[in-house]
Amino acid sequence: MSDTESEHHIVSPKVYLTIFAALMVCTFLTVKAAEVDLNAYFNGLNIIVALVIATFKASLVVLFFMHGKYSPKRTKLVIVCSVFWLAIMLFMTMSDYVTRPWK
Amino acid sequence: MSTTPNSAGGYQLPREHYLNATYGIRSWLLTTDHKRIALLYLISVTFFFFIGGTFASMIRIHLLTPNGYLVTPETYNKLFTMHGVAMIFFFLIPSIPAVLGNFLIPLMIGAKDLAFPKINLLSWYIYLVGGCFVLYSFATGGLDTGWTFYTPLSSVYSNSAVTPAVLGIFINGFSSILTGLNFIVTIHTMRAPGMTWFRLPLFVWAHYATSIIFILGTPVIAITLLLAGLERMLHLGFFNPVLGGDPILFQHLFWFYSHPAVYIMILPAMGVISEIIPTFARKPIFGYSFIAGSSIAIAVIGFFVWAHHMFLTGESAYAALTFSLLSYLVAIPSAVKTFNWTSTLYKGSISWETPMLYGLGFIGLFLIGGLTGLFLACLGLDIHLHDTYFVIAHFHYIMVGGAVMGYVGGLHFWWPKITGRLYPEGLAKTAAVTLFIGFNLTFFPQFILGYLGMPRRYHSYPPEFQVFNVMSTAGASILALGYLLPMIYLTWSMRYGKIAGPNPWPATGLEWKTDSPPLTENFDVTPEVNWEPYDFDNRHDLGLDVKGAPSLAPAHGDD
Amino acid sequence: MQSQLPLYPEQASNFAPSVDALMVYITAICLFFAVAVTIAVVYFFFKYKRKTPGEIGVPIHGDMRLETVWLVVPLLLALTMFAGGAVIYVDYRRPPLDTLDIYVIGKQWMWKLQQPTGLREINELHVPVGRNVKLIMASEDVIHDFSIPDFRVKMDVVPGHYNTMWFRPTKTGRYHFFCSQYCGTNHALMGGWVTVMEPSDYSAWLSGSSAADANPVVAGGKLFVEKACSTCHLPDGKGRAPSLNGVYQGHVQLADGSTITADDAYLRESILAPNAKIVAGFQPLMPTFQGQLTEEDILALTAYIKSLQSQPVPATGAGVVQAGKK
Amino acid sequence: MHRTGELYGQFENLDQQRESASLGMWVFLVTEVLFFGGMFMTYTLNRSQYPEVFGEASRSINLGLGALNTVVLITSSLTMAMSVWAAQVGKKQLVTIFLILTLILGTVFLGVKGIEYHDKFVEHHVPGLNFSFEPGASVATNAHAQLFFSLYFAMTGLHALHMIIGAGLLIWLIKESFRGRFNQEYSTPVDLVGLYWHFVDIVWIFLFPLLYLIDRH
Repeated sequence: MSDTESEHHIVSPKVYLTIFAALMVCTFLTVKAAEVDLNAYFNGLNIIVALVIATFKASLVVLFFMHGKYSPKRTKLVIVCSVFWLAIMLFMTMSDYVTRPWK
Repeated sequence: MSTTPNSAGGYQLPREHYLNATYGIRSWLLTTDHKRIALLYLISVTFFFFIGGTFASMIRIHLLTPNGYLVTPETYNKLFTMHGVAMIFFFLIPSIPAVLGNFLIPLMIGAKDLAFPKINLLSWYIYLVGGCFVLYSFATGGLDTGWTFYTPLSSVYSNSAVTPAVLGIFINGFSSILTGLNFIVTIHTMRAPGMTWFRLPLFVWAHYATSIIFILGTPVIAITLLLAGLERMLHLGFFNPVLGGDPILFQHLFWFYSHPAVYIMILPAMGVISEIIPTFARKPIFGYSFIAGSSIAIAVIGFFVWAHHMFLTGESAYAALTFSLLSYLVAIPSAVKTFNWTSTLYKGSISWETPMLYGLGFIGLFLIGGLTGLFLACLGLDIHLHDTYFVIAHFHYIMVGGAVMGYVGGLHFWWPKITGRLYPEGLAKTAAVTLFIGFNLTFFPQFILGYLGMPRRYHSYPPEFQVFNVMSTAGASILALGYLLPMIYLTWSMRYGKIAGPNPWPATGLEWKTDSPPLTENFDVTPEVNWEPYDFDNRHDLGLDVKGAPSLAPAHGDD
Repeated sequence: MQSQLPLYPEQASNFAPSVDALMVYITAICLFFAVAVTIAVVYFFFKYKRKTPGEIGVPIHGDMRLETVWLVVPLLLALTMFAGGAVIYVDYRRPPLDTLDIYVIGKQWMWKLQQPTGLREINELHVPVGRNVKLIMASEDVIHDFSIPDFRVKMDVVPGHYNTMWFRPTKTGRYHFFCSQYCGTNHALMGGWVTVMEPSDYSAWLSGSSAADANPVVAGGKLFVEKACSTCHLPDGKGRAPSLNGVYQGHVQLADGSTITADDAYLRESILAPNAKIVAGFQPLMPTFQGQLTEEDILALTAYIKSLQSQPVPATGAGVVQAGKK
Repeated sequence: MHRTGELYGQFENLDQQRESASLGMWVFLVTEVLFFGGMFMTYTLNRSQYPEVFGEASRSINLGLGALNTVVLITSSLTMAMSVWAAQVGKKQLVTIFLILTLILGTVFLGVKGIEYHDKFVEHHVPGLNFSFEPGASVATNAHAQLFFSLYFAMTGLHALHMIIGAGLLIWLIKESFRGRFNQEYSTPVDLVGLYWHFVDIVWIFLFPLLYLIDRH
């Protein structure tokens, strides 16, 4: 019936506080990075940096606050699916717009 | 099991079952029993089928003559729009999953109920609320945007009651989402001991695949229609080019759900057929894992093909090439299923009972529907065929010839389980044949009309198209008769039909191991599964001529 | 005309024979499978009809070889269909350069068409036989679709975008065209006729109607001055904006390093959203003209810019990359 | 189905019930990802078409308040996680305290959001009401800025709606927690609301850079 381990994993408050600190640092970094004109080095770098930091923060929340790291495989698959399908929607739709000027 | 043959060789209804467990209107409206909720859905989807069917008949009568005398252009546009909205969102999408799926999935996997019975009831109420919004839209001004709600026609230019309709479909989306969620969790966590993934009936696999689409697709249509509704109410510009938005983006988001939605309609029907064929051929299904796998493949690949609805919108030619190629890939799993069903018949012991006639009809019609999809996925041909009656014929072969045939066939197959009684076999066979003939006469001429270039959604047409339109209308009247017949005799049989007994066919699934109709808790004790699916050869309990079985009188009546 | 019950429309353009041939090819394959499966099903139904009530079938669980065959064979056949369709489609989406350009504007519920000479027609289109014709299409309101079944062509007409389609009529006559994308109440009435004429008849027909002042190039030239485009886009390339001489169908170097072909869609975008694609070496100074020009104005301006195609391109300050200079 | 203690009748045992509930919540969050995804798609396309105007419009919203809200929301995620921990180790009083803290932080977030919305209203930046971006802006700039603010309000509004629903769930949890319902054996409702609350946090983690930060320099 049950094809997963169902025991509760307890994450210690220390881990939570560390993750919280990391999230705060990232928030500070992303605000600071936005005030620098990174686009001068490479067009679009500001957006890339902002989104990379956001993705990193989101991953921390999923893995530790939401116990994604300690979850059964099935839950991990569910998480991967949500990201994958969001990516399908974004990339395949944008592929239409990006390739329109191509001849 | 409390059902035993009486002295006359017939059966009696079990003393206690889900239908007589409690009485009164409250016991139905507040029930959390998946079987009762399935019946609530049965009644409500039939209601919407009636509404959609009425609109369809008016459309066909109107199109008898090139200049249509029955209704005005405005009314005609409302008729086909409301036909589409009622049929797709409120009949086809919930039909098999919410009626048969709801009733059968817990029974088939040996569970007492779905994982979240209250959420199941909530889905039905959400469906009703969404339905009320849409009916309100129909009643106050109607809806004339086409079921596709293309912007900016729907968000700016239409004068009809678009907002309530859009909200209704938005709300109804959550009903689908919750049903899908319930199925996925139930199939994962509620299986009886011994019911491994590869012992699941193919009906359950098909619903698992369908639920994937419910979960991943429906939220997108919900938000898209919400944005279109906001655009209309507050004059925003998400999809309105005058305000900087992009109408093609709406189509991308719309079809991201609405193409997979076609698989929401057909996958459960494929599941029904995968149950009917082995049962009435009395042999294991050919290529079980291929049929199961192809359901999942269809659900997944189905998400990569949506822009084939947009080849001529000015979308990038590169995107068009990609989406066309991927569309051909999604055809392969359907082909695999068809070949496997056909092979299952080989060296079977085939009975010509009604559900099998629907199975046969389904194969034929789905074959035509699926194969004509190959024409539309073809970029060069789509330039000519896009938005013509060829498209109409193609998707009616899939949705009506496929999904509705599967639904009606499934209702017949499981009717004895649902009501405990058999329907009149002779009438049922007549209805099945009538439906098949009526359907083909209605929709086959539309393929030719489409190739001749008759565009869809036309309230009047050049006179050279009339011959085929007359044929189509004639077929529609036969089709209507074919639908009325089962509605009448199935209702009749609920009271007067012959008592069926627990396993009239007999079939191998777990749902046939309990009473007909089943107990509220489905099984007296949690069953344990130690047999492979559709394995007649090793099932000594069915009373068939199995090697090494004690010689028994046939347990399934007197045919 | 064809017999009482035609099965396909007339073949009146360059696309019709190849589309029909592809249709026959795919129909043949589908018919083969449909007939094969139907025969098998019906044969099994009779052959293996149940004989005794307790009879069961022979337990056969599957066959890997068969599964492989019917996975691979349909896949290969499907790929040939894809290829056949792709060839036609790519040809269709890339109009040749030597076209007769017709401007088409769709609005609820009529088609406004304009010949290169400026002659306007409503729900009627006259074209010479044997000449490549390109339709450049815009919509004033909702999405429409210009469809000519006898030519086997159609294309959506989308507000806010230019879509183009092309064909070469191969047979004189009158052919229906339709609006194929549902566009509201009188969608079904939004159609008309294409008249395909001998080239000499076509010229006679054109000269028979005087419409010099409506010539889009002339009208566009006027707008070019009125809207003060001419104050920056100097022909000699010494203005604040690139010279437009020779820009149409030329390669434009953009500020972000990429190169783009200046087609109708690019010209339109540069008028409405000038800062979307800035030409290399220029500042994003140009205001947008969205909301200030009608679709017809934009078509006229585009026609005017296209008329500069053959003008000499200045050595500096040109929008277009000169051949051999790079 | 009858309920025995915390076990609902359709389940065989508490483990199965907990697994089902947790899987159900995760699957629900997948639908939420795709739900917000539709808006992110609309945002992405429109931003790629009108980068300047989107940048200009983005600079008109208050970065300080946005950053403050980010901090508030992440802190509330921490307190939520802590209440799950407290339930797991059976410290019943701590559960209640952390839940109340989470609720307070959530309310602060909504309050700050309200201030932002009020500012936008005063500046005539609310589409559909009295929109005018900047005096002298061209028709097109105005339209494209309106597009930005439409998306701003739609996305943050939907996010705020999720916060309000989350706050309602928290109030219910606090009520149940006062009765001492959550302990080592049974903390499923706290776990599930926790998952939901963290998800809402994640949405904001993406909304913050996309709406407030891009084109600040």
